[in-house]
Amino acid sequence: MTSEATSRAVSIDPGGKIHWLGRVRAAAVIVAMLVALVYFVPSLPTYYVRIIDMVLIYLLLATGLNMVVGYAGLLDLGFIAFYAIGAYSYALLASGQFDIHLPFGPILVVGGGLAGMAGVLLGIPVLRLRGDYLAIVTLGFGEIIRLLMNNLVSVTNGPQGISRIDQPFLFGFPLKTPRDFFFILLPIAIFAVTLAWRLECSILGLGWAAIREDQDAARGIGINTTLAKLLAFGLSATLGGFAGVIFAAFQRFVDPVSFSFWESLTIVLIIVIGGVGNLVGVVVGAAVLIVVPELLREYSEYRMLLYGCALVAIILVRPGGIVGRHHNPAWIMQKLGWR
Amino acid sequence: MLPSRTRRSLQRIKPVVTSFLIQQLVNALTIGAIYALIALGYTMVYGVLRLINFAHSEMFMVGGHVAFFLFAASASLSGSALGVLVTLGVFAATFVVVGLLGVGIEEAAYRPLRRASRLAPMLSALGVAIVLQNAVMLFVSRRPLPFPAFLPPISFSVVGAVVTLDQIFIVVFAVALMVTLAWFVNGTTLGVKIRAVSENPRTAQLLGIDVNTPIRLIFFIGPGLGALAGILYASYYGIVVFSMGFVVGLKAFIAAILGGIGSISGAMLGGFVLGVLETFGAGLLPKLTNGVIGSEYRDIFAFSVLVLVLIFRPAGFLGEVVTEEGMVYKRDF
Amino acid sequence: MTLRFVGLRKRFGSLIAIDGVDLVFEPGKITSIIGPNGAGKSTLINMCAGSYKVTSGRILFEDVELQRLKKHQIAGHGVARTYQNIRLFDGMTVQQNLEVCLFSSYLGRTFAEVFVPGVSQRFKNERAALCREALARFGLTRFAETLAADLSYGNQKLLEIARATLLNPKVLMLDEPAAGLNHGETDHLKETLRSLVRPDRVMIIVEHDMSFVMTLSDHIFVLHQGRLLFEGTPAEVQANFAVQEAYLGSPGDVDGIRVAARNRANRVRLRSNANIERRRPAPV
Amino acid sequence: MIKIFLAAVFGVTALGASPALADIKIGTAGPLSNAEALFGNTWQNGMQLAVNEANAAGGINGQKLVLVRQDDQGDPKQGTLLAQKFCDDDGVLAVIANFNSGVTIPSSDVYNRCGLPQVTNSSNPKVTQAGYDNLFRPIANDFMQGGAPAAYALKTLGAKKAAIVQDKQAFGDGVATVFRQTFEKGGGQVTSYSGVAATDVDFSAVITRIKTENPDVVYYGGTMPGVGLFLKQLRELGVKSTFFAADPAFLPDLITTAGPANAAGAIISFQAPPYDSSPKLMQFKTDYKKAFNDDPGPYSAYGYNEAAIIIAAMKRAGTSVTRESIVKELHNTKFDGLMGPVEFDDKGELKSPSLFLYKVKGNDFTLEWPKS
Repeated sequence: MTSEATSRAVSIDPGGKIHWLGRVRAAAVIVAMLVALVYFVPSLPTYYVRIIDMVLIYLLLATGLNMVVGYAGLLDLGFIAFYAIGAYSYALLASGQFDIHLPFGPILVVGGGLAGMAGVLLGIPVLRLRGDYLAIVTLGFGEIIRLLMNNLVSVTNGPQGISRIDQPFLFGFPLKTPRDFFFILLPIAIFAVTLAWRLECSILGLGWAAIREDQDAARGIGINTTLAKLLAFGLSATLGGFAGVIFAAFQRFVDPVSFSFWESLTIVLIIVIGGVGNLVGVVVGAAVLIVVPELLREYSEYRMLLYGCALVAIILVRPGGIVGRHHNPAWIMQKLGWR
Repeated sequence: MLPSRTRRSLQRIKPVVTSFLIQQLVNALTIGAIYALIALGYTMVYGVLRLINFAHSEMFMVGGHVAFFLFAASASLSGSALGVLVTLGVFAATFVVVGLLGVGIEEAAYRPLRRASRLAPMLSALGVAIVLQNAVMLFVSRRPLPFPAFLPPISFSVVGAVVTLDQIFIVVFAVALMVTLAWFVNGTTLGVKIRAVSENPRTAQLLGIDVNTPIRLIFFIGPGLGALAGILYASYYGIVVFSMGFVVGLKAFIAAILGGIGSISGAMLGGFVLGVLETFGAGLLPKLTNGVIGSEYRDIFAFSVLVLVLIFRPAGFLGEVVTEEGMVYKRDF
Repeated sequence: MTLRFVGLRKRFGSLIAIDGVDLVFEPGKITSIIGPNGAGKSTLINMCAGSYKVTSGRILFEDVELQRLKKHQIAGHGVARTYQNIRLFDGMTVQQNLEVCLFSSYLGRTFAEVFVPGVSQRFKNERAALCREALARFGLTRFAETLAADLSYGNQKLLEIARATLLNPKVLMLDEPAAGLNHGETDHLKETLRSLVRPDRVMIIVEHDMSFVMTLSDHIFVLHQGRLLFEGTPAEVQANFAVQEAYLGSPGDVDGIRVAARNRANRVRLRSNANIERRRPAPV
Repeated sequence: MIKIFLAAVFGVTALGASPALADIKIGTAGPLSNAEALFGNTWQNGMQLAVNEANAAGGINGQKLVLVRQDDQGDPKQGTLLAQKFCDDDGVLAVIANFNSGVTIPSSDVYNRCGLPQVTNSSNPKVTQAGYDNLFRPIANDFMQGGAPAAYALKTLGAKKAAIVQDKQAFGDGVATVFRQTFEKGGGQVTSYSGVAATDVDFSAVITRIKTENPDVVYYGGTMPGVGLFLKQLRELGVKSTFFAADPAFLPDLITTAGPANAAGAIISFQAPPYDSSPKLMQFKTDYKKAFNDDPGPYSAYGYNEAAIIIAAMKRAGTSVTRESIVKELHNTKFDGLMGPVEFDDKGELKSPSLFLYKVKGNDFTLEWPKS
């Protein structure tokens, strides 16, 4: 639930008087933390950096999905489709597949755009559906996209996947190592989360919340639910697309295996385990869902068994998500003194 | 007036075509019956708890394994005149064992989450599914285990199509089970309680029905049926393997949705329809399109139908019609 | 500026709820619609607000045929309503319940709100200011941060009306505003409603509480079995024999207290049914 | 469960292999917890056997060898993560990874960046495309695997029409494509080329269609249990055509799954000569049974071979056993492996890949081609 989040965000200080001191302090803390992050992470062993990259990619995905599930209350079990669209748009536009070799930057935009469009197009037919019915249809869409990737051999090279994807360059610098990608991913992730937060606090976010709470009443007060829902689908899909493009550039190989129904479930798990509709929760969830399986590496083939137990345990202990509802960005900012 | 050669060749082709179609129909019905049986478990649980029970597919898988060992244990007897009894015994035992497992899981993993958002139990079920699958893989077997056929390998030829005894058995048995279940739910007091709870738990509670009894019952019967489906499936295809659950489960769930989630006859219909769809997609589409649309498009075909049905009739074939408002509950998220 | 229903009909399957009704609602007045249960009062409101499809006939307001519009477009034309069974955004605070009403007027500026620093705070303050008025008028100021679900029944009703007024409607339809309120609350409500009258605002109230209606309304329509039975001032209505027939089955006593009491009882049952119909049961 | 979870998080090294510093680690990543777990597990068992033997023989310069077995779930993402894990661990001097081509291709980038000698079991031709200096493939690629059966079908069986089915996985699709090309190039006619899902168990629809085409041979590109079920249903629906499948089917389970009667006459391609053909293989089979009381999986022999090749290279590297020296030594491998002589060309491909066709007779596989 985003309710209290937004409430704090909108109604701190009715007069709108700004406490400069507090703001400066908060800003200082945040900048300090960022600097620490940027300085500290690259000094870690590459394996950890790679894990962090993965966390950031999944954070992008989860932030996107959270807009649909958490804000607008529309359960989407096929979100991975947009990730796939993003990934394949980089794979096709920057590889030997069709011998097209566009640079990374533009494809990031294109991939995001394509995914966003797909999100809207898939959104239109399901406007009337909600709850589990929506979930199943989106599941269907997700599988259809994956199967198409697997079957349209002439385009996507089918199950063989597309290998030897171009090395991405940004402003002339090659993105090679996980460290390079960390420096790309971090700002993008921060941007995405901030964007999501600003949206959550904006009138659009309120509109989504209203739709989640009572769609009919929402229409009754003049909310164009069609438009609001399509915006949700489109925006979330766009973030998914970004994640996909980066993933493809990162792996330099894409194949349909990476976009299975299971991946969609993982993203849903992230936002639910973190705390649905709460961005802090999304961040925590992404970290947990990516890091825990790595912690269990040492158990070799017992890993998935323990992972399953861990999932059930976490959900039983914190059904509402690890992060409590009101421990949202606004709460953190307040703790930092931003008022 | 066709040239005589063409006519003769047509006459020659005709029986081939019919036998082909009949064969495909038989295939469709068999796989459909199995889907239908599993779909029942999904539909019952969903009908009452509105819970997509991802663990159900693993019940089906566990059922196969349990029966495998029971059959192995009773192998000495099965040859004798007791054979039939032994088989029935194994069926019953498996039903009970897996049923109890289902009840246990509900107690442990779902009941504590009744008050939570509806996503929580769904994902906890997912976790249970992972645990069950890996547990079987690690502690039972990675290898596909050869499952004994408890029926003599008799096969009949119906206008050129091969129909085996176990195919007939599967369809008949499945239908029989479903009829029994329908009778149980509609005709007995326990069944009525179940229906009451699924109609409106609150009201049921007010009427003094202990909600937990029907729910336990459902988590006994659902997995039990899933397990029986597991036996049929295993003996029909001749193997059990730890990884056999997920995909079949997903398809069965889709069948349940197609037929109208929450409706027993719907699950039945949905199962058969999905069976037909798949067979059509894999067997006929390529023939009709001369291989332009290959059999690999089967699932795309099936999923597209699912999507279309849901978009135009969210309630599925037999489910009660749902309004846009009816699709979502206050505590969804 | 008048709202007129022309030959309005509504049928549910075989049941004809509204059977060719022609009504004219004048702005600047409080017009009430009364009638026994099942007379079709709420159905009228639901059709006007676009919740029900109109079977035949037209709803004219400012030369627009409302029945052709989508629900949110109707709201966009300044038609606001409250519901017989309260429909607030339970998970949101009172403040947000009001603020979200400004959706359509701010949606166009979302981009600026999200990307231009400072703007969001400005918009928020603007909206907060608007909400503050409404909060103050309905005496909800101190609940601004409470979840709508946690409000008392009476305050929930007030909040719902406040939400409607925030759309500053040209047509304001209230479905049983006094239902389930105690005396004090009812009087307070009366004052508030009077204060909502504007020369350019059509106010429609559907209510069972006779004393409430009689003391509040300027004009009354009496519906019976989907048809207009009688219209006139409260005095005329009270004097009219047919109305008494329709209501009590026996002439005499029209001070309505007993009537109101009985109907409230009925209504409670009605509402609980309505709840069950409206959304399928929540999971156990 | 919470206990287990905590144990999992904090007691990380409780079960896990965390060797003493002096040990030389060989990393391996394959599918251990998905549908292909059987292959991944038995494959790694094969390596374990080789490592154990080496240790029994005193290890490398007295240093003990440790096989670090990891699970990549056939998922490229995890493959690269594991690759990084191995790269960062200075104790790891060589890896045998990965099992699936789709995982090997992206992970080889990572291994290449840290110069870790990588011996792979993925047969897709694309794997060696990059021409990485540290990547070696001691097995035949799909060209061999899919080509030889096609040639055999055309020449020896004089087949005219073939129906091809594949499970839309990188491997199945790869070999099936090669089979198709070879068969058509050889003048044969492919009556149908159908895709199924790897997870399928019911092939009756496809088979019923194939039946109407009555082909001389049916080729199935895919893995177990699909192959076994397909073969079973193929025979049950009365298709008599000769059946071909690739090495994942070289398992007793094929026969148990399909039933001896149905399996009889099926031709399976496999890269090792019969177990009873050489004492070495017989020894391997018995050792494997002793170690894991189970029959070797289809890839156990490959795994053993791959590990043995690395160990040999380490031995040759003498006193300075480093990633670099191992890569260097792997290049001039002249090794008489479990499955015949091993030499690598400059692309890291096996110089003289061998392939054998086996025919199912009764309950085991008998060599069909090449007739020695």
